[in-house]
Amino acid sequence: MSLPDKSTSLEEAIGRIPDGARILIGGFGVPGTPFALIQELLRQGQQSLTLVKNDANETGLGIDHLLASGQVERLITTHIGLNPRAIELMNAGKLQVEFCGQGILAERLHAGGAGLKAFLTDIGVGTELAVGKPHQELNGETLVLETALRADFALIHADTADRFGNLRYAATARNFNPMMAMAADCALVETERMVELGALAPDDIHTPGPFVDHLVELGPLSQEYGLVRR
Amino acid sequence: MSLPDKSTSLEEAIGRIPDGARILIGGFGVPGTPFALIQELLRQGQQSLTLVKNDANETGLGIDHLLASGQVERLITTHIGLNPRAIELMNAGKLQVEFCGQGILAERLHAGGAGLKAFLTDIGVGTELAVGKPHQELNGETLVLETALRADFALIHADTADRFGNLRYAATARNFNPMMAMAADCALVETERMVELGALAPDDIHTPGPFVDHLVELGPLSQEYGLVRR
Amino acid sequence: MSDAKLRMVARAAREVQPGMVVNLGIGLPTQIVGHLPQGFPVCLHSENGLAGTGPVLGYDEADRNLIDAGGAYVSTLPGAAFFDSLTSFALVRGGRLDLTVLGAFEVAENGDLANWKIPGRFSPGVGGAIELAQKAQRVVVLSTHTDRKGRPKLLDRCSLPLTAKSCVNRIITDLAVIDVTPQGYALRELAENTSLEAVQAATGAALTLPSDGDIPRF
Amino acid sequence: MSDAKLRMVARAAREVQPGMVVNLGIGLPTQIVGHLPQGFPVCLHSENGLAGTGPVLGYDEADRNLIDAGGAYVSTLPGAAFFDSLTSFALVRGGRLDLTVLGAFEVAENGDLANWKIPGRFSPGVGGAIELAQKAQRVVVLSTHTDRKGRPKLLDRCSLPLTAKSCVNRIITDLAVIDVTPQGYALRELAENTSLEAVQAATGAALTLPSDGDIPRF
Repeated sequence: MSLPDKSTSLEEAIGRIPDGARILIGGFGVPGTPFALIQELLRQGQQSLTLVKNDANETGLGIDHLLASGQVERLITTHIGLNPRAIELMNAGKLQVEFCGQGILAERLHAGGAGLKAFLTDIGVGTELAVGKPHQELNGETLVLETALRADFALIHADTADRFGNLRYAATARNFNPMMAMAADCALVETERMVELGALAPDDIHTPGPFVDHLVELGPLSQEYGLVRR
Repeated sequence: MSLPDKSTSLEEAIGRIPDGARILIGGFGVPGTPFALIQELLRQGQQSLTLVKNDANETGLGIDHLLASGQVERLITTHIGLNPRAIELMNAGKLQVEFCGQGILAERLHAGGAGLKAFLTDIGVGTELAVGKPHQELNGETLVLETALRADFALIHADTADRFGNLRYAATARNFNPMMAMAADCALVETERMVELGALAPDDIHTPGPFVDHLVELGPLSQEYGLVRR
Repeated sequence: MSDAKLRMVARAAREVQPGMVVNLGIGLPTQIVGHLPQGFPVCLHSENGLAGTGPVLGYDEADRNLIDAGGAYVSTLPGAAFFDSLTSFALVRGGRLDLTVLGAFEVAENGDLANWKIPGRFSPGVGGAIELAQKAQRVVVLSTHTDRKGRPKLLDRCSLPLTAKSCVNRIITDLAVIDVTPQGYALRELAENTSLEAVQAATGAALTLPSDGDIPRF
Repeated sequence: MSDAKLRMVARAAREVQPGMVVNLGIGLPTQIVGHLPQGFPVCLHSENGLAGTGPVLGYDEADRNLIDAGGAYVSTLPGAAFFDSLTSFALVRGGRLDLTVLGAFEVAENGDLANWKIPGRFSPGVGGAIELAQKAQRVVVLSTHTDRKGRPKLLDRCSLPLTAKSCVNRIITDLAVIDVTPQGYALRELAENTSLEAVQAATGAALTLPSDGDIPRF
């Protein structure tokens, strides 16, 4: 027995995505955002996309390119305060935005990845954030029903990977990437480093290979991956 | 700033547990079972305990001692097929046993640890395993409501830990330990090795320190931790 | 292992396609590993928290922390990963398990499976079987055609408590390969040393035969 | 930073008890770090996936992959851990966060907090604030007593959309330290350079005074 090789090219990986796809995108701010996969999605130009991402990046970075190009119809997110374009498009009715609490987004993705259907939580009860969501009682407590979130694709940024798709993330670049890799029918990964099978200790893997479908090794990193000077 | 020291003695750690406590115990078979913490619980003799553990170990090992001593009133578990005593006590009505699917137990503990209240799943629908559990419809599908599981204490076995309680597990000794550490009001950990703060790389930690309350470094391991000859 | 069991296991090994993630149940299914070609690209999953399970190890080579879900000491392939039980069953329920091969007490012609409990005699708990059976993309039962008393295991309905409903895709026995279809059991292959009549007699429900009448042997 | 702000932050730093796990909101709360004694035993949590956050780093020392939830480049203490967003909020909702210090637009005398949205003007999304406010064991608001137009932020009821209901335990402002109690706002301390009358005038609800009439200064 041996573990299968899932490495491919950037073009081929993103080429799997059709118009209208629902796509999870890792990252919290710059760390963990798969800028190269996003740039290829911009280049290929798939339309009418629904994106799920913690934030909308900042102007000129990451998914802001896809907002500017008009490829995004809908965004499920927790906070877009650092992207004035996203707020403007939302206010102009050109971008549908669904806000979700940050940890609730993480749990909705976990539920999706774990094949559960929904969960009950007291988070948001009695606030505008729970309006329109189903409520139900459990042991005398009023709870909100939050539904599982899955998608067709996930775009994931890893620090190191082997060819089977075992992944490691660096520092706070981990954030939403593990849950998103698990919650997609097809998980597409870019990695800064590709190592041989067996080079990652089995105890040190953040996302196990079975959750990954296709894997691209990055060349030299673009400026988008760098430090942001404020 | 510095991270607090949580190291203590075996006696002091287990001494926190009162009669009637509800206790999560890590392990799947031998790997990951906190045999030393269990032995100390046997020695101190707390009564009327509810235990949550994947399995009932084998005769003469781990929680079997607590079953034999009559300290256990109730066991929530997934499979007790390797412990004839557990089956006998159950059939004789001397031990209440609640069976749970293995992955459902993992998710119930996750929900407990994550402060959620319940989740909806299609697992078990239409079988005896769902009998007596609340059912509800979601998007036309009949689902079972599974409630979150928390406990007063967790007994956790780690391979390596630092004094703040950052933990690493070895190989398949990880199993239920991470979710259980998170789902207890008070997580008590035994570790084979205690290392200095900073000796564990922040990217390589399986259970972060904030989930751990008290930490005991083991001396030479007892025979229970060894290979089982079949 | 008897010739009949060897034949069953060898036939079951052909269910494993390149690139699959596969969970093999305790007992006969575990033996499939020995029948895969050298270097065959497959990822074995052990639900206690391991992907990339390698062959079983003897006592002298064993790692006390490294077992499969059946408690056997195992090795790992290069590229294996360890994870917790939460991740392990997320893999199963989330649709990442391509195939599971399981034993059975009873199968029904609608694909119902009973393999965890015999009321009053055997009720050790369901373990991970329910999720494997209900959520693997493909469920193959590997079992003797009849029980120790010669009674059919393939029935029109199960009499024992179910593990999961309508989950079985294929049954491989010492006598035959049979698929569960919307029309019930469909005979696909016959073992070398048996007859159609013997299989029909040992099966507790009707069997659909191939329309061209040609039944391959295995 | 003005003297008033320095005083607020220094006072807020005294809310941090040894051994706590603490999340500090963006803005003034972040400044608390500079007011903790050398080697003080505390674990700072950043909800983007870090426990053991250390002081902020300059551009030249920064790691591009290591930010806090406000986007600042930070260091880590020995014993820090990185984790995913699922684990990070499990920590918050599961009760492991002992204290959060947050800013506010409005607080109500029952402890309601509004700090994420001003309809028509500011609605960037709630981020992690809702879970921090609702689930931290203790919630301290650190905020100016009035808004830029001099209007009270401490009200009988919030007019803005809530972040969480009945969550605030204490409010530390440039003028006072006020607790939320079952009887409403209770004045605990007065800033050095203010008067009881000035605080009452700047507060949009009734203040209970200490029964012994003695109000400490900070």
